[in-house]
Amino acid sequence: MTNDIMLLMPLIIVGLGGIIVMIASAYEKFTIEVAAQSTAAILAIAFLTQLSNSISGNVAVFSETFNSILVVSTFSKAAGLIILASGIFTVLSSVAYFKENRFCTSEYYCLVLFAVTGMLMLTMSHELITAFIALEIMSLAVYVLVGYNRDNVISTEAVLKYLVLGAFAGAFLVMGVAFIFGATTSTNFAVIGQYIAANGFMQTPLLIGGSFFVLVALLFKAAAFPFHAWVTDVYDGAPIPVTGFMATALKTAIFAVFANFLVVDDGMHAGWITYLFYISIFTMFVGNLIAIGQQSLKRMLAASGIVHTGYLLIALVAISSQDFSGSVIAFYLAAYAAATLGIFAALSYLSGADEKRKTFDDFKGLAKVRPYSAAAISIFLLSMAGIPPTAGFMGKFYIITSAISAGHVALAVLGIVSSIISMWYYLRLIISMYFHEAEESFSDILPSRLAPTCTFVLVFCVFAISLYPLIV
Amino acid sequence: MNCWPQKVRLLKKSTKKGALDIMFADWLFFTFAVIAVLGATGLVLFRHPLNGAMSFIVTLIALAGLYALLSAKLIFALQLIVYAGAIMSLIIIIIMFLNIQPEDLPHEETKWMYLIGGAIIVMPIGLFMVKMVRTLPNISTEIVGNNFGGVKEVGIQLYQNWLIPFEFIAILLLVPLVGAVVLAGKRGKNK
Amino acid sequence: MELSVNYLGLIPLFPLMGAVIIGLLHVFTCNRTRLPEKVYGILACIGPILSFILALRVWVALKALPPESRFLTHDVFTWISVGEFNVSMGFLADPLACLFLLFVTFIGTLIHIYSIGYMSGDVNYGKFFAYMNLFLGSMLVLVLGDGPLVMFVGWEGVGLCSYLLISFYSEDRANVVAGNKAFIVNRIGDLGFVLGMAFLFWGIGSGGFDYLSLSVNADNLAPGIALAVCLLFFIGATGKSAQIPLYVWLPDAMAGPTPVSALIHAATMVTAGVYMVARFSFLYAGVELAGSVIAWVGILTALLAAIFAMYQDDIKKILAYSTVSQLGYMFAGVGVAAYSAGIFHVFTHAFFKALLFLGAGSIIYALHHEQNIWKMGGLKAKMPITYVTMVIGALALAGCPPFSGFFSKDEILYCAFATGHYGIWLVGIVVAAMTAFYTFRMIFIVFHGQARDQEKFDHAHEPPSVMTIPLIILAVGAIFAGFFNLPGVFGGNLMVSQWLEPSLTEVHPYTSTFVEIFVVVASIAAFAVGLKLAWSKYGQGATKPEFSGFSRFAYNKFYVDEAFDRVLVQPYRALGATIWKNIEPNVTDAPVKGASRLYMMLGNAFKVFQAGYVRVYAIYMVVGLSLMTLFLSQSLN
Amino acid sequence: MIHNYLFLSIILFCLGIVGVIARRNVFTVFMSIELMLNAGILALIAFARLHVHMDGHVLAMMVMAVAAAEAALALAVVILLHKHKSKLDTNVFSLLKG
Amino acid sequence: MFEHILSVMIFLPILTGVILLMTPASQGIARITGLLVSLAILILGIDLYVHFAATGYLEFVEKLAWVPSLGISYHLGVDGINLFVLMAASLLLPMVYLVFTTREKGFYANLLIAQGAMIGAICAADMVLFYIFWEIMLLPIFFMMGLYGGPKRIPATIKITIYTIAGSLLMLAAIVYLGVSYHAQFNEWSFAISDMAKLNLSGQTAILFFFCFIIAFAIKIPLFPFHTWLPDAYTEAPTAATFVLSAIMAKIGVYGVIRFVVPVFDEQLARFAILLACSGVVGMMYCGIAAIAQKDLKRMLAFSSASHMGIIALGVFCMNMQALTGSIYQIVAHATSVGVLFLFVGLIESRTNSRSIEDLGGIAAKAPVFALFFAIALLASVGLPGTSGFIGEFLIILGAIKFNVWVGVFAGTTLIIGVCYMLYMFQRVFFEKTNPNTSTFKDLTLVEGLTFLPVILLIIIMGIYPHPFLSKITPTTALQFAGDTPVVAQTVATNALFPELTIEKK
Repeated sequence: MTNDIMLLMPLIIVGLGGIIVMIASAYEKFTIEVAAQSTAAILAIAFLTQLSNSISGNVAVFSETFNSILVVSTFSKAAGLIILASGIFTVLSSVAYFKENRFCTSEYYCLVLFAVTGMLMLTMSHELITAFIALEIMSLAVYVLVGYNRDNVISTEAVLKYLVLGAFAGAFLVMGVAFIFGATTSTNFAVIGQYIAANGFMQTPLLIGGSFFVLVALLFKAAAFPFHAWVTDVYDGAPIPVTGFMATALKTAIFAVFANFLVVDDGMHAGWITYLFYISIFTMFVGNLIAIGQQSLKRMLAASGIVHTGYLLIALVAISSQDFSGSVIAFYLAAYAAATLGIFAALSYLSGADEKRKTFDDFKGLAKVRPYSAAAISIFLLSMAGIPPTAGFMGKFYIITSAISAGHVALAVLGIVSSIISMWYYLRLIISMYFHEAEESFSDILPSRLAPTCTFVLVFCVFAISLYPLIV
Repeated sequence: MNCWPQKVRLLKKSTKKGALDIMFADWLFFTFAVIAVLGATGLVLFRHPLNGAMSFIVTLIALAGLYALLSAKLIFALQLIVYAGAIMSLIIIIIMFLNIQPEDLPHEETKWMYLIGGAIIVMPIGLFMVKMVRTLPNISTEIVGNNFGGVKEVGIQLYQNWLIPFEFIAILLLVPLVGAVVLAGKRGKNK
Repeated sequence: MELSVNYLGLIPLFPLMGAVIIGLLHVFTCNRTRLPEKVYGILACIGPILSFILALRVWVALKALPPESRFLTHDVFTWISVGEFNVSMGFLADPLACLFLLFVTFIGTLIHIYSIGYMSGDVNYGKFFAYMNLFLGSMLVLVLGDGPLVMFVGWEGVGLCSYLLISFYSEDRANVVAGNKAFIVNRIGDLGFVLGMAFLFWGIGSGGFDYLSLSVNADNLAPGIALAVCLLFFIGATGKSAQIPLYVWLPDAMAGPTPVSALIHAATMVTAGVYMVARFSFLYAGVELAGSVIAWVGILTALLAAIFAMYQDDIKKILAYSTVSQLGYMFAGVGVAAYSAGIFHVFTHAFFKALLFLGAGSIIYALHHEQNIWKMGGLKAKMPITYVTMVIGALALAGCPPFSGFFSKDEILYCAFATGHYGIWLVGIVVAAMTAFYTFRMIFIVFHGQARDQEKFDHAHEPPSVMTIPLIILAVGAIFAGFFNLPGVFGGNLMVSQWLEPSLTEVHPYTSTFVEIFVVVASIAAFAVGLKLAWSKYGQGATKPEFSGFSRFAYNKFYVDEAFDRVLVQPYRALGATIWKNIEPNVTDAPVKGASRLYMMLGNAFKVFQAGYVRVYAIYMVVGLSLMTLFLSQSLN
Repeated sequence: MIHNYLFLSIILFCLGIVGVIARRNVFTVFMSIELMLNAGILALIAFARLHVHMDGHVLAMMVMAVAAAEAALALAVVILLHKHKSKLDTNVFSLLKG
Repeated sequence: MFEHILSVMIFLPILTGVILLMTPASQGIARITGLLVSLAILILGIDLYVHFAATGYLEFVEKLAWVPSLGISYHLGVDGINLFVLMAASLLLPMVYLVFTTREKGFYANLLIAQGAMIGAICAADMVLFYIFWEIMLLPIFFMMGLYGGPKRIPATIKITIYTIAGSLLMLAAIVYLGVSYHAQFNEWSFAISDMAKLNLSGQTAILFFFCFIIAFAIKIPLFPFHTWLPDAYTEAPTAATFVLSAIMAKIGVYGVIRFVVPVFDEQLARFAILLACSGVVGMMYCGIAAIAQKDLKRMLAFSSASHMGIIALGVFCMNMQALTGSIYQIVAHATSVGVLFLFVGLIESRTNSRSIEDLGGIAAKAPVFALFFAIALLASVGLPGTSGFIGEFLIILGAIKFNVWVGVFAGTTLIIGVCYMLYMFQRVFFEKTNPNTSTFKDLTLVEGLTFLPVILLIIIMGIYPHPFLSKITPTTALQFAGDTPVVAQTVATNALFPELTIEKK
């Protein structure tokens, strides 16, 4: 029992931490630096707790205490680790970012903590309405973070779009939950699974419709086609560290619950496989096409995020509900998170005051002036593109392996084709940084230490993750 | 407090056959349903949000009535108090607070086009859901006894089985609190 | 019974070593203080002389063996061994190789000596001898190599040297172009050779790839493959030995120094084709069709070249065409399966043609690199030794009895007649007359009559003895070489043919004495007619005639070079340019370019969909949803 | 009859969708979303009645809480929007595109 | 000779390169370091060659589990197929450091990384490991081209990078497919190359992935019609990169075909070999003919290289021992000859500031040693007997005829096509009269001369006495055709096109 509580400790630490920071931020003495440090500390403690939990290898269903609403599995722990790490790096790069962009208050950090709380809960929740609540905690916090620069109309526009569409998707989720409840009299994954096992999935239309609406909401949050259109605008409008946070932690949480929901029973997975198949194909290619036309780095990364969603959907298509461990998804998410956070960490100290460096051209010749940063960014881009020996490659490799072993050869090949065409926009930044002469001296970049440290730690992660053997 | 459902229950008790009972419930249902739909249509159609909000309140109240018909006593109350009461008054206050002039409102010349187009697009979704619902057994909705949907019973459910989500709703409510302060509240210069 | 000896490999090695040593000396000293020419001269002659001595030893050794087992072999090392394909770097001396060995080293040595004088004063003296030694070495590999593949090494090696020596005066573009032409045309032939080998290997399989094994296994070849191999080998031969249609390089090859023309482009290298056909007599003997093709190609080449030779201005070109023509005879000979006759003609031809070339070289040397016969005249007074030796050579070439050329040519014509190839014989007789005509046309114009260019005439003089002595030696050879193979009608016993018998698969044709005499008379008559015509036209001195009609056509060599240029060279270049300018960017690369362009276009087009209106994004969602529900409704039942 | 409740829920839900995609007024859009949530709640209650299972009521309560939270944040955003442009038109906010 | 010789050969250069990149070393130090490391590799390479026992199987094996759940391991080894590619990669690089003395630090560092990655790709006995190194080796080339290339370098860089990555990603799919098929057939995971030969692949999917492999390698080789990146890339890349690309990387493409396609996809290869062989032959002729139209020396050599690669690839597709052995042999021969030629062109460019054939002339008179070396390399490249180029080319033609008469006949035309442009180039650059550009042309310095001398000697030795080299290859190639596989039957059948020549013993 104490062990079981230990498993929930990260969630509790972060949740309580959020409340403490929230209260503390009412005090003048609680400056943003202190807030950042304490937030990072809270996240770090939670991370270490989670790590020790992961090492101990315990899992718990909490059937007595929480009516099986929360389930801690290896997958949820891995996802939690990624989320917590993303949180730490986001906080650290925020420090550098807010030296140049002065609109921060200490509430920023408590919102980060709340968002992480929601995400952690999302990874563990095995019940639809809990998932909905966790999703809303996370989403509401992130909405605020996106619009944090409230003097900037762009930022406000981003939050408007995100909020309207997010709530819209949330409404579908509610409807879906209602239908599933109508079909099975429960919203618990385990019960739904048993119901499907007993009655079949395709034989229960209400379940089809309900799970359809639930999937729609999840696909929306994961930015899959045709629910992807908000991504570029929202990522573009959000502050850089928040963008990084959304791209990594949020996606991790969503995919965690997505996978958990899909594998409640074979019938569920089998029922949606065709749709997910086509959605993942469209997601990859639409993402690529959006990315190719972008001039702004953030928008490009947002669009590439859509493409990565496509790859993750491949993994979802290929998972098997019998012995689901989610390792492929977790690995890919970790690899993707390391690279994405790295780029956003680098951007947060490179982009300058008011994010004045946004486009590819703004980074021309960076390698001549700041070779290490440029090298780090290149490594992150290569990881995203899936070039070995980076983590991105291994992630992609595992995804393709799982797709082919599940018999989805066409999907694997199309994924490959998509990553071929995605090469262009990743290389484009490298080419800008390395092969063009500098047009400016990048002299205004503050010698902040935290964000570059983050960047290089993440470079290390990119390689370390790739060498870490996957345990299926 | 919740006299209305009691009345229905009384009605049910008073007749042996229950035909009138059901007819009366149906009649109530259709009344509420029509009101709800009209209110919702008003929400979608009214140009000024204030009108829309008022019309939406009508819908919410009608829905509350329907919840009562479905033996959900607690929800019936909550709908009136929380939804129609708190949330909608907040919305209306904000609408008034912003002091919206007609010229601030968007000029939606193509509104009808979008409405009709929207209706066409939505049609398959609606039909799909209808098709789903039709597969259910169409039971009668007579009032369930045993305090079904009563405060105590729902409360026990809530604290026994739904503790975790319930607790986290606390955090959920904190977030917009902080958010509203951050976004719309006064902000001192950077600390 | 073959005998394994260990000195055969040394024969080509000596000149090759010489080439390396001289070449390195030259390369490292040419831009600094030059070594004296004597050093090069002596170094250059050591190799050929040593090889000649060893060749004599080989001959002696072979003589000592009984005729049916006259083989000496020397396997130096395993060369290529891949699966069933096993070739060793082996050498084989049999009577045929020995004959070639002797005259190649002998004439090679003489020409090296001659070159010491001829090349004196040249900047690239050392380079010249390095190439010459390299050539000789390669030629010896060609001759001695045991198996087609080793032969091919020498075959290509002599081709390379030929190229290097033709473009020896490399500052002049025309020379280099001539060199390129020689190499490329030879390569076309080599393609035939290589393919022939490949076919042979395909057909024979694991049976071994030296001559002995091949001749044993030749019977196993499917007839189709045997024919293909024969014809492909012959294509190789047409390249190296300048037969139709690949003869075009040889006249241009005269751009090289004259000793080169004598050694490579008259005496030795160009006869390699004949040698090859004779070497593979065990194959050709079984494929009559191939023989006929060879014979007819040969005799037609002889005719064509003779026609050209009658109209040339350039002394070396006349000799070059005469070489082509004589090579044609040789092929006619081997084509009618008279291998020994063909080989014998190679042997005698080596003497008299080397002699003629060296004589021409002396003249050119004396006249300061003047090669146009219409600028010469009356030189017999100034250059008596050259005159006498050249006339001897001319008589031999023209087939005047009892000079060497008469016997060898007569043997070929006789064999053609005796085997029933009357057409070949007839053409041969005509060509014989034409040979006599153009040979003496040249002699008369150059040596007789008046001097046409007085200034050059005044400076002309007999060259130094280092050049004249080889002339004399060769002249002696040109006179007497024919007696080695006197046919029965002259009381001989076909000594060379008998010597060659173990190496060749041939049956000497037997006819009545009457036929023999008839053929001899016809040959002599042809010679007489040719000589008479030449004397009547040019004997008393003549001026350069104006050409018109056929003669103009012939003077321009039937425009064959131009035709080749139009039909092959220009289209090839145009094709190259087209590929580079048009096909590559517009066809091959088009899918790639098109794909990337389409990709960019789509990318830009897609920006439109990101309209920026939140409502539009919601519409996307709903449209997507409603489409999906449409599909889902289908599955709901 | 229970179907009728569900049909009503569906109608309201669809009306909500139409409201979101057809209207540009921010308030209307948000309220349309609320309408959709209400349709969901109605469905939940109806299913609870169908199965005579009170979890539906709990779920409905929670959805209400979420709706309230969302509404609060939405109103904050609306105020922010109004501060920037004094307009309630969603189409005004289309600086980010492409 | 020690246990981890291959690992050292892989990671010594890579780590040195990375360290050089990370530290602010001067270009002089970088060059010396690079030179020393490459010499160390050279010594190790020779040591390895000497101790190579030609058993036919993998030697110097290192195996370490990496991802046990998928059977991926860090698995290295050398056999007769990759020995010579390995030699090319380990022996030729010191030349670059000696010839190009004044380049930036990154230039040398990238070269080191490229070398390590190439050796890794060559030695890898695990498919995933192979793929990783295969991709890594492109990166230094990408940076070298983009940073130090010619004026039009960026489009060329993008083209080669995306083109090759496209190919290799397809290969990744195919590799995964093999691993998965292995799992399906033997119920255990493995990505070891040697295990794949046991697979029994058939059906449409196998054909699809067969072509994935083929396209990946075809792009790298490059095989017609996937060669279009090559002229630009070879021309715009700095000469050292061109050297690496043409001399070694292209060979790794061929090596890949031999390693992956021949043993694994035997059925599919037998079916499509004729198509691929035609592609090789057409490419050889097409590029060879296009070369004649080039004015830029480097571009001409680029086409020449592509042309020869067509022949080498053909040798692989002929599916018999002669052709395969010839291909492997020709890999080294071509690496030495064309590699050296590219370096020579680099020298010419640095001395005359021009690569245009029009601007040059008469160099032979000014620089006889240089001309001699150039000529030897050139002759090797046109396949003159006595040079290394002949042996391989001849064996390939030999095998090609066995495979299919017409393919063999057209393959033979390489003898002609090669000399046409090469002689033309030699004429215009080395012969004829000197001009102001070349009148002060300096001959090779002592260092340069000594740098090239071993390679030139190697060209000649390999031409005259190839047996010791061939005998290292043949045990492995013999194993490839050991069983009476359906492949052999099929290849003979292609010759049925030529009925009158079909072998029938009398």
